[in-house]
Amino acid sequence: MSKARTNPLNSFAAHAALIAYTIIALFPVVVILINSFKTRKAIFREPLALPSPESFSLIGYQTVMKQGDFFLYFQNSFVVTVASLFFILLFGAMAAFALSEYRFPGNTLMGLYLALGIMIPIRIGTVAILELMVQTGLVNTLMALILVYTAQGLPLAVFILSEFMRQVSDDLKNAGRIDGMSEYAIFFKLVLPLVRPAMATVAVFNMIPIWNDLWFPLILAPGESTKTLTLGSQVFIGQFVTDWNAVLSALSLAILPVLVLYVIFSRQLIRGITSGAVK
Amino acid sequence: QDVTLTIESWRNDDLTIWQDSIIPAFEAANPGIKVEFTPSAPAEYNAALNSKLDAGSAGDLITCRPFDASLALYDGGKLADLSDLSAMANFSDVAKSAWQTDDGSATFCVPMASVIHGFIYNKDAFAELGLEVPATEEEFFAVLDKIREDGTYIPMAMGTNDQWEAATMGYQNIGPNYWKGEEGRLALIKGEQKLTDEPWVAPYAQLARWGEYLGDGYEAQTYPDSQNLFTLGRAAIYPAGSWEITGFNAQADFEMGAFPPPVAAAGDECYISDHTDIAIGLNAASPNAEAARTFLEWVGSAEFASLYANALPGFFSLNSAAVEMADPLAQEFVSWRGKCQSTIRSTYQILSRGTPNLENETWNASANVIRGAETPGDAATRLQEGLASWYEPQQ
Amino acid sequence: MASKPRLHIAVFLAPAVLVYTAVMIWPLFNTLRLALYTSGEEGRVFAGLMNFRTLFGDPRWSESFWNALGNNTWFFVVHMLVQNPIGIALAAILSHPRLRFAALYRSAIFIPTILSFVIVGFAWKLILSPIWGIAPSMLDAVGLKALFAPWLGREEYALTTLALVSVWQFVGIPMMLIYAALLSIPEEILEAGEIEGITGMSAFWKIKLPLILPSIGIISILTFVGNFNAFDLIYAAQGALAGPDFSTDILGTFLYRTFFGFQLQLGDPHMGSAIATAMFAIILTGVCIYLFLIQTRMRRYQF
Amino acid sequence: MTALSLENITKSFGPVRVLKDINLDVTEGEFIVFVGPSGCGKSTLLRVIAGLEDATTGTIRIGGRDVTTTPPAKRGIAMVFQSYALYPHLDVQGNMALGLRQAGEAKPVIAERIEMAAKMLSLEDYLKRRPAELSGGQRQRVAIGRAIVRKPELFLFDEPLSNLDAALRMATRVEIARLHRELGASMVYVTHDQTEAMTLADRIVVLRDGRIEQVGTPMELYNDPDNQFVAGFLGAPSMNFLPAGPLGARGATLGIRPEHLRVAPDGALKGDVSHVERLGGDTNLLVATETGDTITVRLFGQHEHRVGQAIGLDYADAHAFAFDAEGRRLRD
Amino acid sequence: MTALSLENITKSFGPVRVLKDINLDVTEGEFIVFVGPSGCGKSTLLRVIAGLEDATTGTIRIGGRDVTTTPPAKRGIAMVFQSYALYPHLDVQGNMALGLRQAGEAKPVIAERIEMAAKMLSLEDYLKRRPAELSGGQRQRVAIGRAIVRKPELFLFDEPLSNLDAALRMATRVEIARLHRELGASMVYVTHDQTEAMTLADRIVVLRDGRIEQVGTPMELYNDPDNQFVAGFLGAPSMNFLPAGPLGARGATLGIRPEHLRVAPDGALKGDVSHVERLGGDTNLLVATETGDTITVRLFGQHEHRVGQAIGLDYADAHAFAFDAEGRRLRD
Ligand SMILES: Nc1ncnc2c1ncn2[C@@H]1O[C@H](COP(=O)(O)OP(=O)(O)OP(=O)(O)O)[C@@H](O)[C@H]1O
Ligand SMILES: Nc1ncnc2c1ncn2[C@@H]1O[C@H](COP(=O)(O)OP(=O)(O)OP(=O)(O)O)[C@@H](O)[C@H]1O
Ligand SMILES: [Mg+2]
Ligand SMILES: [Mg+2]
Repeated sequence: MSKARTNPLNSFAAHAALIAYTIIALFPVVVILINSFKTRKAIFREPLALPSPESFSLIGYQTVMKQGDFFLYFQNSFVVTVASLFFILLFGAMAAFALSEYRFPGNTLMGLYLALGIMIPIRIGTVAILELMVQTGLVNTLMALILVYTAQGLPLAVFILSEFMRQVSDDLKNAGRIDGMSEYAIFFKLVLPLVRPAMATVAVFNMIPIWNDLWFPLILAPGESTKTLTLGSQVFIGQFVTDWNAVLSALSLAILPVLVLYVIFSRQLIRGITSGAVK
Repeated sequence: QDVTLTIESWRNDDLTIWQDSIIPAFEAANPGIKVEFTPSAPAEYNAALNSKLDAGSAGDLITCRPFDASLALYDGGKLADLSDLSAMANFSDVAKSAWQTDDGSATFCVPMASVIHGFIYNKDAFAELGLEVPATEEEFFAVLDKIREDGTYIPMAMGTNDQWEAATMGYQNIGPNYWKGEEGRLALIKGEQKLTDEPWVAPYAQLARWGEYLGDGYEAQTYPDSQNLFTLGRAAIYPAGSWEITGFNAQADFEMGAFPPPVAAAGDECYISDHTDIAIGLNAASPNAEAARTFLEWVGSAEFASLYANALPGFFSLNSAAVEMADPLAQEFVSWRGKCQSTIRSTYQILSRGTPNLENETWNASANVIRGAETPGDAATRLQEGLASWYEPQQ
Repeated sequence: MASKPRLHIAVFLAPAVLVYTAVMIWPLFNTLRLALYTSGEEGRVFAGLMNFRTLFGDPRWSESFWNALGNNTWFFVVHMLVQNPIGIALAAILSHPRLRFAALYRSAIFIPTILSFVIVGFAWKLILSPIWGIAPSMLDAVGLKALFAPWLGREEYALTTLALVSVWQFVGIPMMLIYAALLSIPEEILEAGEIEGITGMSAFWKIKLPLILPSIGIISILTFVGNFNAFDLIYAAQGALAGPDFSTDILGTFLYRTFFGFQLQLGDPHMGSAIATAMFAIILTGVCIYLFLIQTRMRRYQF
Repeated sequence: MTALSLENITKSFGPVRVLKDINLDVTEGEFIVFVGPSGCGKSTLLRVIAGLEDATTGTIRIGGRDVTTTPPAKRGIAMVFQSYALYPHLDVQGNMALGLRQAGEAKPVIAERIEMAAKMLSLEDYLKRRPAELSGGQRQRVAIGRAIVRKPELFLFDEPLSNLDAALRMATRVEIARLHRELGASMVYVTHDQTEAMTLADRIVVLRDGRIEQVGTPMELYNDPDNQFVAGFLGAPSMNFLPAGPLGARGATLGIRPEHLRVAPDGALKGDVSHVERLGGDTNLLVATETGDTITVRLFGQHEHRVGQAIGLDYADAHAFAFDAEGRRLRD
Repeated sequence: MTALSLENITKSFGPVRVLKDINLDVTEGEFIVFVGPSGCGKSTLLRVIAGLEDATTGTIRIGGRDVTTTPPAKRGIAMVFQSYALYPHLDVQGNMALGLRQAGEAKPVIAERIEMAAKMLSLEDYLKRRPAELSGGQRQRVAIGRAIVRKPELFLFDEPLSNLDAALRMATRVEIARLHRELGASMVYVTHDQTEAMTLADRIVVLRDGRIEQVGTPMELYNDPDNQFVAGFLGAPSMNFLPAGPLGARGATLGIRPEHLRVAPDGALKGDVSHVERLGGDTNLLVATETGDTITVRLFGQHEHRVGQAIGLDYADAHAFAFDAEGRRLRD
């Protein structure tokens, strides 16, 4: 069947370009992965070679499993990431709803105020944050991290979510009001379910920096029982001696959960940004 | 009611040693006191530690960087005065100097170890190429030339990407021979010598010649790259600090030797950088001060000295008590203490207190000089101007 | 809405505002305030704009500052010239309605974005290293070995190289956003163009691109804010001194070094805050220019 | 008893007055339709009645009770929106149940009411589907069902049929009329489709620019409009307006409905057929008169007229309306 | 000459056959309307003609040329979309010019064509406005203008009026009829509004489920439908279908149009008035017969019938249609 519209040459070129870029995107990741299964010597002798019977080694993974309680770190990272996302989404959505749904004096100002946070690196507020956590006794608890990440993620979340919420039909909210729903019920039972895709977008954008952050775990929760995975992997980067096998293994392992989270969110994400909010 | 002491440290590398040998030894001797060693990544250590001290969440025991970093903590009331610790008697004044107030009236950290600079070489490679260990500049470059001509090995493994290699393993390694160790260093502090004086420019002139002996693309070579190059047997000489010994022993499958920095002419007095590098102090806000002092007394003991120096060959005890070391390479390094004069790195005491920071500038200048981006003279002039801009004795 | 107590507005705003104010704005404000003080003999003394005078007046500080700002600007320019066009191009290809495996490509291209800086730094240093030979041997394979240089170690290339690595890592974000914007262009408009003979590249230039301009605007401002706050990649690859010879020093590394100190350099929260304030002013200016000059002139189309 | 009474309602958005002094009484069981051109304030008035907007001044009574400041849910009303406004994440049953659950009704009561509504609207087979899985007509029925289950005193409809296609529109129109008969509740219905207005209303309220132009039964408005606006607004094709002078008629403008014109070779009006619309059951002629006006003539059944053909038209004076220069009706 | 000819066109989406063996010839200058229920394949057929979809099998000729594999732009067609599909970023002029520029027309030619189209559609004052600044009717005219300037051999319209409100719909309908007369080009027009179909078409194509049910002039289809589907689809209110048996008529089903029923106390059909729709110009009676059917009766003008009133209905045999059990028309 001949095609009046599709040009096979174009489609070939499109795939060629995409495959080329996919290779560029994945090549360094593959380098990391294959090398995490090799001996140190093999890594540096031939970094591109696949693990062979001689060079294959799980030493890195063994070191990782031996050193520290890796499953606990895993769990901590997971708890912190998921809890922070939860609060970012909940609080962010609530604020976004207030800003987009109601006209009240100071609405615009409040919007601007909530956006200031993306313009200054939060890191410089470290000492004051740490003092706050010390005073409230939250140092070395996961709660401290969750609070910081929540605060850090809110500006972007409010920005994106309020764009989306403006698109939720007024009729729908009014129908709810006539049905006797309170403003809270309207938010939780109508609006939240409808902006789920937008929430996925926010979740993906926030999840990565939280999962990968090293600084705040180091400052706020360096204790053994509250260490995150990223902080835990730092053990292998010494002052003079770095255990590359272990670092590569730990970091390869650390990719997995984010990848899983990403895959979970990404279906929603595409639907979400497709509905045009971040235009 | 066990007390648990927490140690802040940048020594990720030592985690297993502390966990497997040092802490059990202490805990066995001191029931009721538990110790936790919680190192963080070295690059973030200072920033993280300062933040935690400011906010009051730091551990009981603080591993001390030498000189100003720790002095500032003591001045800020973060470190307790340990002058009255009886173990302090086990250390010489030189050993303690890195952790004392400028007037020497108070000592706030118990010295643990120093590191010595020199060159580690691949004995097999030397044997293969029929090379002798060089003692003078001339011999040194002759050896490098030979290795380069042969082409099997990269003459010297060092890169300038991380900058500090160039300064620490380059400038501070070979420099004392030119500025005559403590004599030059103290003269600089007093303002009697300038960085533009010959003894201070000469090491840069040496470094300027190194570039051609480093591996292809050394500009982008990082510190771990250099280590790997050498331990994989691809390079013949490695400008080193004694701290490499442990790692190299584990990784290299050839025999290694070491030689001290070459002197200008045969028979010249030799100087080595024997740098007081690591100590341990007490967080002034620690609620467990008593237990912590017990621990610090133990760190000052001969038992600890021997335990530590043998667990970490290359970190030489500063304790007056002689320590027997098993490692031949470590023995080689420490043997230079007998033949040469010891000094510490020139930029550490006092001179890096202002802006611009002399140590950082030295990193930058050393890397620039090796890369040929700056002439030794220009680099020295720039450093001198920077120093003079805030350091009165130099104005 | 019938008039009744509007308590719910406060309730909706409260958690976000409280957490954000307590954990973010208050600490930041407290820190920026330090810019007006210096540490004297007896602790902290008020110094007015002294720190700023030092930062901009003392050549030692101002040179570093302008160097960092210049590098940062170049870093941003590379992202604008490379990251966003590539992102747009990939999105344009991906948004082709009958493309197979689109989801697969999309995820693959997004993967670098979820990696930590430690991995990215390590992987690229390994690949670009002249010693381990990945980049040289790959260039050799296509006969371009002569083009190879130790890019990360040369002043003239290092910043651009790192900017490109950062582009590699983050290209997924503009791609995703533009992809979404392209999908929201109604099929019928494109078909109308097709009937008029506007297909392929000309459809992109004449129809799609004008319609996604607002998204490109948002991406530009997000890139701007992100780049002028950037820090981690440079730090992971070149350390806090941002070598060689400060050629990769950007505002983020300059700030970090000054604020927290580095090696023998002690942290100086006062000067650090002054730098942070300057950065904040730069970013705020950029955002305001965007909001008031560009965004108001850019039309958003309702389809 | 009055089901709804509006007293001196005005509504402003900022400086713009959108509703101007609206007074209206709706008796119980009555079907009231608001018509008017786009932007005249129909929806706004409906939303004021619902309590979704506050009236700027005036009093609203529903069933005799002053509800001016009562929240929407407590006004005893139900509303059907133009966009249906179904809860997309709930199935049909859930959509209907939500309001009742919110009001704390007992489960059996809810189930019973839903069953009744579903039966009345033939939705029994779709109770488990979500809105996205329904056709337009079905969605509309769900929206009505959601209103019915609340057993309100007053139904409010905002252009409920405007998203439906022609066939469905007619069917649903009949449905709503039937519902009104069966439920006996009062209904206020907004539309700009005059067929809907004519067929559904007990009384029509014609709005223009925030004011009530005329209120009356459909036939009152059709046969006895107060002014040119009302006359032209109702009836399709709409009334022909001709300058009165040349025809020797009273006032400034003469209005004749298309169906009141007869083809008569010696009629008072002469012209050429410019277009013929054959609808099967009707035939519309567009006639260009000698005076340059276009007149629409509506003929029942099928007729053979050709474009360009010269034609004469006649009308009975009883069916002609006279308007003055301001458009006010001149009655005898 | 044939402007368009479709030969054995079929189209499948995956396993679903959406178009089944379509054959059709359109003569030059003809106005063809596709009608049919939602989902019957009207749009798909139009898109196949335009080249926006490939036909699965079959041949398409436009102006005698086989264009089956020609890309849309080269087929000599122009298309007007239901959603208008204007380029939102270009002003009216730009919208009309884009295609011509792409085709490399000279500037003066472009300017001249736009001027002509703008004049024809009274768009002169809006040339510098963007689509967002235009009303629905104006947008629709721009979409048509964009098609006109291309001077195509064949115009394709996909429900161009369905987004307009009733009044505008009628005005634009007349406009399109005028355009067709003035341009003399062939047009293929998709709609599901039968008033449009009846008034615009030279010939109507009734589609059902991917097949052509009947092709003919509006009056042919109205007066002489081939089957029950076509009979019921055209005409509003639609034809009454009654079981033939009780009435002693031929075939299985008897079809009578509402306007062909007369009120006659001794008529053949008896029943009660169940609903009266008074439209002013017409009156529709819904009559529930004794046999349980509902019959719609359309009366011209206003009539006094009350709900519940017993009524007799009569019809002329000449106006009754007979259908067999499969719905096929039984002709004499
Ligand atoms: N929230 C608002 N703010 C400002 N003006 C408004 C608001 N809502 C409506 N208006 C204005 O009030 C007027 C009446 O609007 P309304 O929606 O009641 O018209 P309508 O008669 O329902 O028209 P349509 O038939 O188009 O639905 C319009 O001019 C509209 O622009
Ligand atoms: N791209 C497609 N993939 C699969 N099925 C399709 C596609 N496009 C249309 N269809 C199906 O083909 C059938 C005919 O669709 P088409 O759009 O031609 O109907 P239509 O007659 O235009 O209906 P409407 O009056 O609702 O516009 C429908 O059942 C539809 O679901
Ligand atoms: Mg309205
Ligand atoms: Mg269609």
